[in-house]
Amino acid sequence: MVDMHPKKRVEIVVEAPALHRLTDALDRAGVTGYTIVPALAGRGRGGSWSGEGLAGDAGRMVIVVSIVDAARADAVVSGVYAVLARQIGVVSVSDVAVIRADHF
Amino acid sequence: MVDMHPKKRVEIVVEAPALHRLTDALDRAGVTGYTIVPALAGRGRGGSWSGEGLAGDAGRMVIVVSIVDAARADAVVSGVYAVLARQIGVVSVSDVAVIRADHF
Amino acid sequence: MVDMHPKKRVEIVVEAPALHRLTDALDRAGVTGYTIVPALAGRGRGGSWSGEGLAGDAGRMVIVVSIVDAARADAVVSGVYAVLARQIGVVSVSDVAVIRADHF
Amino acid sequence: MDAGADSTMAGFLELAAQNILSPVVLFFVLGVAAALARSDLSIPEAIAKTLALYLMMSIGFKGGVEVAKTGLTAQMLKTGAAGIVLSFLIPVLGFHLLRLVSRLPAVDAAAVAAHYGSISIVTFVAATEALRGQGFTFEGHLVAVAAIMETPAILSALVLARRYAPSAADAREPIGPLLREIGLNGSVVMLLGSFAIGWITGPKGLEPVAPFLVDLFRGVLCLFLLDMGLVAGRGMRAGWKDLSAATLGFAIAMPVVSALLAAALVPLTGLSAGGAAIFVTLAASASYIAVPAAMRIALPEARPSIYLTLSLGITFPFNLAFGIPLYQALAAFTVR
Amino acid sequence: MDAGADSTMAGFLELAAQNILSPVVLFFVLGVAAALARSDLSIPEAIAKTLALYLMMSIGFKGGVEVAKTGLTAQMLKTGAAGIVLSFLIPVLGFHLLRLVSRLPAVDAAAVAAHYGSISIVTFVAATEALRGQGFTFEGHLVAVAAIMETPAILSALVLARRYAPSAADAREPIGPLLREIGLNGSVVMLLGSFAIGWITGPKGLEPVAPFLVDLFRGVLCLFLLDMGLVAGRGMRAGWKDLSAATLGFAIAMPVVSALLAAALVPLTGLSAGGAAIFVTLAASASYIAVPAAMRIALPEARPSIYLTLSLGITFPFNLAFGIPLYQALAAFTVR
Amino acid sequence: MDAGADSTMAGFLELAAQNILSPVVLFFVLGVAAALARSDLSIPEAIAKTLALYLMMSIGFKGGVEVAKTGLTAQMLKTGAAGIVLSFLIPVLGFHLLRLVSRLPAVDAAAVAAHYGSISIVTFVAATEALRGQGFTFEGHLVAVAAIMETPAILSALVLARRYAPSAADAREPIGPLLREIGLNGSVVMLLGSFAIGWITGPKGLEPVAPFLVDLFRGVLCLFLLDMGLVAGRGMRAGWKDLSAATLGFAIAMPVVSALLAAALVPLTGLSAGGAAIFVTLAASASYIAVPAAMRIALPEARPSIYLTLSLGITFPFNLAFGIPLYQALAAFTVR
Ligand SMILES: Nc1ncnc2c1ncn2[C@@H]1O[C@H](COP(=O)(O)O)[C@@H](O)[C@H]1O
Ligand SMILES: Nc1ncnc2c1ncn2[C@@H]1O[C@H](COP(=O)(O)O)[C@@H](O)[C@H]1O
Ligand SMILES: Nc1ncnc2c1ncn2[C@@H]1O[C@H](COP(=O)(O)O)[C@@H](O)[C@H]1O
Ligand code: NA
Ligand code: NA
Ligand code: NA
Repeated sequence: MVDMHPKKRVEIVVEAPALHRLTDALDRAGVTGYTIVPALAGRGRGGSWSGEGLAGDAGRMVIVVSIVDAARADAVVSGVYAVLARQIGVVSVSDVAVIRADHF
Repeated sequence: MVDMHPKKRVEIVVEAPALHRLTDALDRAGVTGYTIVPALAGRGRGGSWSGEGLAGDAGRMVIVVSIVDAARADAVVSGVYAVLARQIGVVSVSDVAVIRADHF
Repeated sequence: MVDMHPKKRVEIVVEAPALHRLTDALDRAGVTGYTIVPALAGRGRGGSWSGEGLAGDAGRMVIVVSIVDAARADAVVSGVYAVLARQIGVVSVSDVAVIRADHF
Repeated sequence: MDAGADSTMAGFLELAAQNILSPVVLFFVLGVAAALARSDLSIPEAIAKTLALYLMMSIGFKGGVEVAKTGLTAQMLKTGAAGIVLSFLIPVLGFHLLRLVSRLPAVDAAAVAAHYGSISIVTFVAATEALRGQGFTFEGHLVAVAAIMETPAILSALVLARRYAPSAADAREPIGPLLREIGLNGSVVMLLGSFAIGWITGPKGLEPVAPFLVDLFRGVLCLFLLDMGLVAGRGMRAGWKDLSAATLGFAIAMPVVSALLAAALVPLTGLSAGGAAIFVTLAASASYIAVPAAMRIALPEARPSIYLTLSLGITFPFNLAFGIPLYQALAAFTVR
Repeated sequence: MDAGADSTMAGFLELAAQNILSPVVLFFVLGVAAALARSDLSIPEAIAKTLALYLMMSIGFKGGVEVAKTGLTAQMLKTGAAGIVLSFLIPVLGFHLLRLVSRLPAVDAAAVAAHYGSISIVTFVAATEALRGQGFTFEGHLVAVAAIMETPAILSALVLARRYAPSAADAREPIGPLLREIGLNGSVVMLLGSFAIGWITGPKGLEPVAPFLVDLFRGVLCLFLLDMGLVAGRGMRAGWKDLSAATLGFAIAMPVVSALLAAALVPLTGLSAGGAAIFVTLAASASYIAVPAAMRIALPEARPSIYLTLSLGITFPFNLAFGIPLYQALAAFTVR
Repeated sequence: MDAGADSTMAGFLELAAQNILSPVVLFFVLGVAAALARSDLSIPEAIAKTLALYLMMSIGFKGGVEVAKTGLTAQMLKTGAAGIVLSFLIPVLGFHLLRLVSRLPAVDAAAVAAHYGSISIVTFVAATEALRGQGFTFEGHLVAVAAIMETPAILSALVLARRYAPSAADAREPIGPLLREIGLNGSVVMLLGSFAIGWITGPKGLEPVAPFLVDLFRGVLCLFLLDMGLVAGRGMRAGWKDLSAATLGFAIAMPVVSALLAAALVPLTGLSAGGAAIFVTLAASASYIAVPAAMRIALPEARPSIYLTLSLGITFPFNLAFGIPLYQALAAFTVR
């Protein structure tokens, strides 16, 4: 059996033009890594959007997933919140277990 | 510290031609938003598929992620189930915490 | 109300060239299915990467999501670990609930 | 067989050989071979979609320009009517044929039948290329006829399914929005829109865009057929096990039956030899983009592994390699 | 109106008609129509991005080759200076005009104004195509002027926002990195980089790549305008409710005002008739790629549903259909 | 140095200058510069993949058509054999050279060596373009030789790794499936498949697809080299810190050593001056698509930041700018 270690999975849906600001905030908050996933389309309180046909970044969202230490989760969410407060985006946090704890 | 609020994260892998029916069902179930993520390939009981090379929608899956209020989760899953009962797809629900509860 | 059944959601960020080895390991571990999601870019301890402009597989990551029975989760993670021990990648496991338990 | 038939046969064989050794068919073969050998060769989805749109744009525009030259004629309306009749009729025939020879459930049979009533634009295009290679021309409005023939077959199939498989095809799903969805399908809009633009601008409008829409066409077609070969080969590998000898036979017999039916209608349309060959090919072709997607919505119980494998994995290659010269030979008879 | 003006008017109407019935404009219309009818026609994001890059590469390279022929001239510097002045000035004018006629909050007004000060490369390209169709030539360095005019408007708008909407546009966001980000924006780099390469290699370098960069240009432009039509149509459907008659009127009046301003500067630049038409069109065009992305960072409180709908949904189609012939007619006066 | 060598040197310098100022090289430089300046200019992954496939399709097809003209000759087999020998041999040489001059662990050294034994199709293409610009021709079958040279180097490197780094390259990983995977690699299949199709259809088959496969080639190549520049620049920025002066020196010395080795074999192959230049360039080129992916599977402990930076970040630009004219000059000696 492989040993599992509890961590937090932070998932952020963020508008594409603000992506660099967000990853900078993650870097500053000391996360060990993140992965960026494309989004095709969506709907929120601000209406619906679709990336189809867009030649530029405005009007498109991407998703950033970062697995972080529980001890650091608060700081990460605060850092993310500072960026996202003025941007379009959604943040959710869940419990996960990982192998290779030294990785995080 | 940022306040966190418990919500449900509904993740639906659905065949692309049924996507509109699914998002309509989500709309009817009163979700505040959702995000659509592409899938590249996969395998299920019905065999494996890949989106590569496909010019049309048939034979391709997409993923819809929606964060919903716990109180509404049941209704959402029921609404989704009504659509998916006849289509190819997988639904899973997990616990998450979000900032900005007013958003959901 | 739709009946929900507890399962495990295994999420694996893996380097693209090792994808087939990983899905083979999942097949051997007896998972009923998985879905592959593209990743655009990311950062880890090994530095940052981006899929943009890449004509080949090296240097790119993809994400594999598999929902598995709790009873099988250990075996799956072990199987995955055997492949990933030598490759670049991150594995996380979380609790989810699904409809249609017969599916998994 | 008399001497005429003999020379027809010789002519057909030569056509067939020439067709099979064209780059377009060879790239399809390359795709199938690569997929069967499990090569990781693949065309990204975004590219495959765009290649398909490009083909629609090109043939739509060129067809419209042709119509701009000739103006609206009675022939167009007659051909369109004949096309609609075929699109409605072929599924009925196909459904009963399939039920007769195989033990396929009614819902699967209806879905398969829908594919054969509708059309395949790439088969259309391959036929036009084969014709052009021999110096034939064809009526530009056949592009619009192709677009018109996409949808009626779906309606036919739904009626069949509701009658013979009432539990699978219950009336919960209203038919109106479904038809609207299919009619506003991206590729149909691209085809008809480009056709309209070609019609409006005429040859003068085509000139500046010809290097893109005309000159590149055959090369892009090769790439698209490579892609179709890859998808078809992948489908063959996966779908094989769901197929019986009877359904396989159907996938080769049905296009020929449809072709004969279309050939019988050709004299009513007044089409030229080239036009008749295209019209017959349209009838014989089976959809693999629009109808599969429609079936996932309208008849979700029907298995894609059956209809996609038959349409894309058997009928399409058959038409590409043998059907096109055959239909051309057939059409030659009807316009004498 | 005297006879001269009469014939100008007749000429303008003919130009306008010819323009509206060009494939480029018709494909835009097709895109809008498809989006409004909720067709699922769409161009994948990867393709849309690449089409935009291709257009930059092509016009940059061709512009550079032109400059290689003429060498660096004083005219270039003068035109560049005039462009920078306009890009700084137009937002100030636009902002106050918008505040005067509508009740738009200052932050929205500043963001909208930034778009009108900056430029739209596709409008530029459409104008060059219209000109080429009539046998006009234009100065190659206008490509560089277009690139230069992208950014100053953003600076202007930020200054306006900090003054009139201090809470939304606080000084937290340093302006330097933002300008660097915009200046190193992919499309600007592609445009200026290709311009430099064209300048270095000259006509000899263009020759081998001409089938790709020159011959395909108009066809690719059609596809890109179809895409822009789809995006604009989708935006119209969604953004309509946030707009008032006043803002709509602004989206048509403002480009004309900018055009008049630019026309007034033309005599100082020494541009040819064709070049003047392009320069006036640049001033009248509104950004829809670079500035929206910059505004999401610099003025996130400003609503994209307003500035994108005005710029892409109203001003772009207006310029494409009516503006371009109008600006051309206007420019004709200035160079007499 | 005698007069002949002098004029050779002058000729080389002229070639080098001409080469460096070609659009192809300049677009690569633009890409590197944009990446180093942290511009967000980027080519979507789907496009990059398709551009690479297009290049394979084009050179494969054109090579096959050439072979259709000449037929199968003994020269082909001899050149193929020489290529295989080089692909096996160069990694052994490279590995020991690298271990001699640097302190790189054996597993990293083996992985790097594999890249230099294999080949880079874009370097091949750039060399053919440079030759064509000077009116040289080359043997079409070199395309097949290129495909054949991709794989043996990997085998060589694995043997080296199993011998010198047994813990990293244990025998757990069976070598057969790995070689099959590499041999059925999408780009190899596209190259050899298009080669076969070109061979089958001959010049008559090329004609209709020439506007796509031939005329666009150089323009598409520019776009692809821009992309390679962007990726290489990004890699340089990230990989720099893992490199030493010794490994950097290796990345420039090794291609020259390989070129000399290949030049020594040229007389045995009977290649023309153009063909010899291509053959020498192939030997000197280092893989950056197929081998990196294979190494991630076969030798996962080897660091991509080292082999990718050396191959794509140093050797590729060196070959593109200086190597190609150098190898051409070298080849000119061997065929006298
Ligand atoms: N409840 C939600 N679940 C998942 N994604 C959401 C949700 N709400 C918003 N989003 C995503 O975030 C984007 C912006 O949301 P909003 O700011 O509410 O318009 C939406 O278009 C969706 O892509
Ligand atoms: N256990 C699973 N975990 C993740 N994705 C799944 C799972 N089962 C099915 N899927 C996805 O849903 C698609 C259809 O599944 P199925 O209906 O079982 O063939 C598969 O091809 C996968 O993409
Ligand atoms: N903590 C993390 N959260 C999410 N993704 C991660 C994390 N760490 C690494 N990754 C992903 O895995 C890749 C390789 O990680 P590494 O081996 O740490 O360099 C990164 O580039 C990310 O895409
Ligand atoms: Na048919
Ligand atoms: Na402007
Ligand atoms: Na080599």
